[in-house]
Amino acid sequence: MSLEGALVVAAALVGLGLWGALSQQSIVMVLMGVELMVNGVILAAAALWAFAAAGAPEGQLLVVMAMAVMAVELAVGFAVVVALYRCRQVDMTDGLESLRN
Amino acid sequence: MTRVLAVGPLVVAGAYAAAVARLAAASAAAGHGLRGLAAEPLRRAALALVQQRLATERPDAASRALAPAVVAALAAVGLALVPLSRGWVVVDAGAGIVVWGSLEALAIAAVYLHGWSANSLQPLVAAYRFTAAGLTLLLLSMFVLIGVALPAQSLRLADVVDAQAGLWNVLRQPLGLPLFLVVALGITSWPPLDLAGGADLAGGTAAEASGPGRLAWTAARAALLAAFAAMGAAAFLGGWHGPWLPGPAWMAVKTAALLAVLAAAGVRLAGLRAEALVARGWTVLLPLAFADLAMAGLVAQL
Amino acid sequence: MTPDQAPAWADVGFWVFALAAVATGYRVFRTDSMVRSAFLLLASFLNVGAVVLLLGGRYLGVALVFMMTVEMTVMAIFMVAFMMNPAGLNPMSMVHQPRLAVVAGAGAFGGGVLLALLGEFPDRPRRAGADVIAALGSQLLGRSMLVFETVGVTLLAAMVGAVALSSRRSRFGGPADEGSLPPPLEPGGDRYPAGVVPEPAGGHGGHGGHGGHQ
Amino acid sequence: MAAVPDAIAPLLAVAGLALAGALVARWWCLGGPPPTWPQRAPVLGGGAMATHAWSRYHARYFPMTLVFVAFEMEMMFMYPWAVVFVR
Amino acid sequence: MAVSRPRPARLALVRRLAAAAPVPVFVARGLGAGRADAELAADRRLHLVGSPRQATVLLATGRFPGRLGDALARVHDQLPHPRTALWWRRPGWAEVPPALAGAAAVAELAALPAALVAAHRALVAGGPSAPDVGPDQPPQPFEGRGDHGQGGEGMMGGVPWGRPMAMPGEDRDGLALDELSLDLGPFQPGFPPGLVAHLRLQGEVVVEAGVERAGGVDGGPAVDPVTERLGEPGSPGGRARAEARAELRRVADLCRLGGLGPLAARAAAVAADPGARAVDAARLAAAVRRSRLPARWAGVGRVGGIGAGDRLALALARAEGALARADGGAGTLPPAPATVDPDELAGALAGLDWGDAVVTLASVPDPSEAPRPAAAAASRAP
Repeated sequence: MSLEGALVVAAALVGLGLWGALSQQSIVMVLMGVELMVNGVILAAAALWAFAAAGAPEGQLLVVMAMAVMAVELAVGFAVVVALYRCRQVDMTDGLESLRN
Repeated sequence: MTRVLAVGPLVVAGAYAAAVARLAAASAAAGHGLRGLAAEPLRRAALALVQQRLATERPDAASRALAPAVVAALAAVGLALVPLSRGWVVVDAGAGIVVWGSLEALAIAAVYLHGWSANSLQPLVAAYRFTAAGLTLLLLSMFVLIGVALPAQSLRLADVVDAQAGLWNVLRQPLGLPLFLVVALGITSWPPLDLAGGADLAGGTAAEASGPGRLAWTAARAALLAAFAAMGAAAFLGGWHGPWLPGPAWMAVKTAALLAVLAAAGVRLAGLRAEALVARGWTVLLPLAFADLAMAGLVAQL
Repeated sequence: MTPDQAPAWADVGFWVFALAAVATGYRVFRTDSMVRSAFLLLASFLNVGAVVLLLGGRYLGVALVFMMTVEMTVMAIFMVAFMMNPAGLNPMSMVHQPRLAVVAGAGAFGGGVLLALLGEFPDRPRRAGADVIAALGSQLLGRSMLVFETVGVTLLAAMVGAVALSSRRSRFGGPADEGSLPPPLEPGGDRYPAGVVPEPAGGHGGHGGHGGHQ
Repeated sequence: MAAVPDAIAPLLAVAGLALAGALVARWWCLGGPPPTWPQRAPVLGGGAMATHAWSRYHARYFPMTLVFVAFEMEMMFMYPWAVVFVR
Repeated sequence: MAVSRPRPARLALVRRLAAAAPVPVFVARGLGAGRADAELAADRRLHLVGSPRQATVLLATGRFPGRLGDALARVHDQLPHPRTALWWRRPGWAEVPPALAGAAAVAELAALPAALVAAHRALVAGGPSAPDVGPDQPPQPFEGRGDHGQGGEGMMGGVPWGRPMAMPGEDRDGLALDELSLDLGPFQPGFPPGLVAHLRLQGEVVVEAGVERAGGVDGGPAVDPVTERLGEPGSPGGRARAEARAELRRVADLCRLGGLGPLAARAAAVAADPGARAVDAARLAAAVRRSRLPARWAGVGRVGGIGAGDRLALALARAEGALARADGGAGTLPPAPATVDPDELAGALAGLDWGDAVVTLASVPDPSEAPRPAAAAASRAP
């Protein structure tokens, strides 16, 4: 258990999330990729808080903020998905092209 | 480590107690006697073990196996969190109340997974019904349990019990216990709030479960209900505090009393439909829970 | 004692949970069933939650588990509603620009590893025994009150926005979906393909509803 | 006090052992012969289904879940707040 | 088709305990016996279950002509092994549905509980388990076909694992999500005999419904052996008692559907008691009111002017009045609710959610339930 170890794992999670977010066609799966990236960020923040910030409360706050970001992302993201589906029956990012018209 | 191993018997005893309470309440309400009830859960369990385990045409087998196991594990964690006596608790978590909240959340996820995994309509409908009600009740439970953390100035359950040495929370926050019992019935899907197991859905998420699978599901939920009763006793009824008897005895008595109340409600009251429960949850119960929390805050500052 | 001097079981646990988090995170994008996908992501979060607990975040780890369990259950409900073939009954790969995605993902991982191994981080481990929950509480009520309130307002805005966007009525009061229902699958054809032939009420004999046992 | 809080080991042990125990118990209860096709048809009180039940399921409470998630996140700030509220 | 036998239990103790357990019975209601089986709820040795997956004994009551026979076969095969079937039949019936070919038959309601218990004990002790009726084939052949050999084509096409996937349909909500179409019944718990609902669902909500009385309205003479035996032909007291009994059976059914098993047992006990007094029905009615079930169902299933909650209350009031009359008193007997035309019933189902739809279907008065003079029934019997 070390800072480096935790950061490498966090990097792996962020990388996986980025790969998923970029490769998936469906909007909901893109959201999943973003969530996985935030998962990595949370791990990195927690590790930095534990090993490099002397347990400063701001470190904890950062983690809680990341969770809040995820909640907002999820709420707004899904609301947009519902709205899009309602008017266009679109659930793919590729399908969004047609919205520009 | 020995304490960790003690959780196994606790889970079994809890499931058995919840089952007997339910059978006794049903028997009394039907006008039958209470004779032979002690062995009744064992007989039903034995029958389930002789029956064949069925599956649907194309189920999600892994989820189907996982869901009851997760609920059983949650029941174990729940019973491990509750202090049974002064200084005797298996998991003395500093954020015990938050652990309890995440346990409820995981229970909702497990029930959803159970209903989904069968690939059959009635379990699926039950899973969605339950999730709507479960999420609403989860919010209630957060309010109510934050309320008990206020006088203790701690999220640790041992501190919550200690803070009730003089005055039990059920008197300080009279709305807390009834709301928590509603949450207990809803999250464990126990009658009358058995949204995951409605009679109109042929048994809900368990409609396709037979034999050992059904036994595991029922027993795990019974153990979870016992964990809720123990938590209610610790958070509102002063836990192991009480005169004359030793601490664990008080815990057992209070837990059994709450189980009896929950079981009696199940056989004498008709349940609410999911839609009605969600509507009342947000418009009536949530304001009540908020009032409970506000009152807890005021009383704690006095 | 510092986290560096954590007991051996904690070291083992750390790597078990960390690898499980990565493995389940990978499986998220490699499974056909959307529900499995959501719950695999939940498993990844649970494992990270366990790691955070081992790092000493006794509130953070549990809060992560709590929040993410709920979010992933909601995620599953939305995925089932809005994705075709949500159970993956017909295995399907729905990806685009796979090469770019792999390169970007690997790049992010590589960058992170470089940063982790070469970066200069102060060695200031968390003090054992501090009440981390109370510290966070004081922070929220004290110096970071502004952050706390900003987040509160943002969440409120998210709530309002979510309801406005996802409920049926548009803000102009009329049905938001007027005239936007999907066309029939074939021009001028039956709206109900494959197995969803509507039955006329009442007069319906034989095996109408079901797929025909043979 | 150890660097890892005291309660973490028993917490993870209880959760892990219980989960493993429940899964092993399931494996131990064999549950008879594998079901045949007619046994596996979904239960509808003698009725039958045209399609798989797995489908794009209209939950009808989508806005409620989103409000719930945002609300719950607010509540997550309340837990640490409750600890220091009285001080 | 392999005849599956249960794995011998490892321990004799497990079997002994299992044999002593309350017998899980799944009831398939045929034509001609009404809701008489609801009275079995009064017996402690029995456990009426909601899903065939739970049962060891399938109890078939009455006749199963045509489609009812197919449905019976389907339910029969859904029971786990060890399983058996028991048929409550009149000796005169010639036509035997395939699912009941080897089933033991019982002619008297009073003899049923003992027969069910005996059948269960014999099964658990290692007796032969009933083989499947249907062929061991998927609903549609699929193996080796399609893109991945699972029978599917493309994203949504084909028959993966033997069934097609649901396709989208429009909805009142404006979201075009998938629509499920199915037949529910005739053996869904609480349904009147022979009732099949054809439903199209969006989520839990019924988009469109059809109602069919499989086998026709009651499909022939009412031969409720119990009612016949009780109602001394022609005597007004006997007729009133039979009427009360039919109402109490319906009350038992509805309580069970409302999740109140113990109250169902009480209603069944009053129904089965030949010496029941009006005061018993009044006590039962008070307990049902206290459970708030009629209030919960107040707005549910309004067909023909009244809802399910009112129908439950009316059934209780009618039972009380009829029992008072049977004892020679001057009980007020409210008029029976009119039976509902299937098309009107189907129209009322659209827009309801699943729970309300099922309660509606279970609570509307069915033509087959109307008690008729025993003499008339006897004269029409074959």
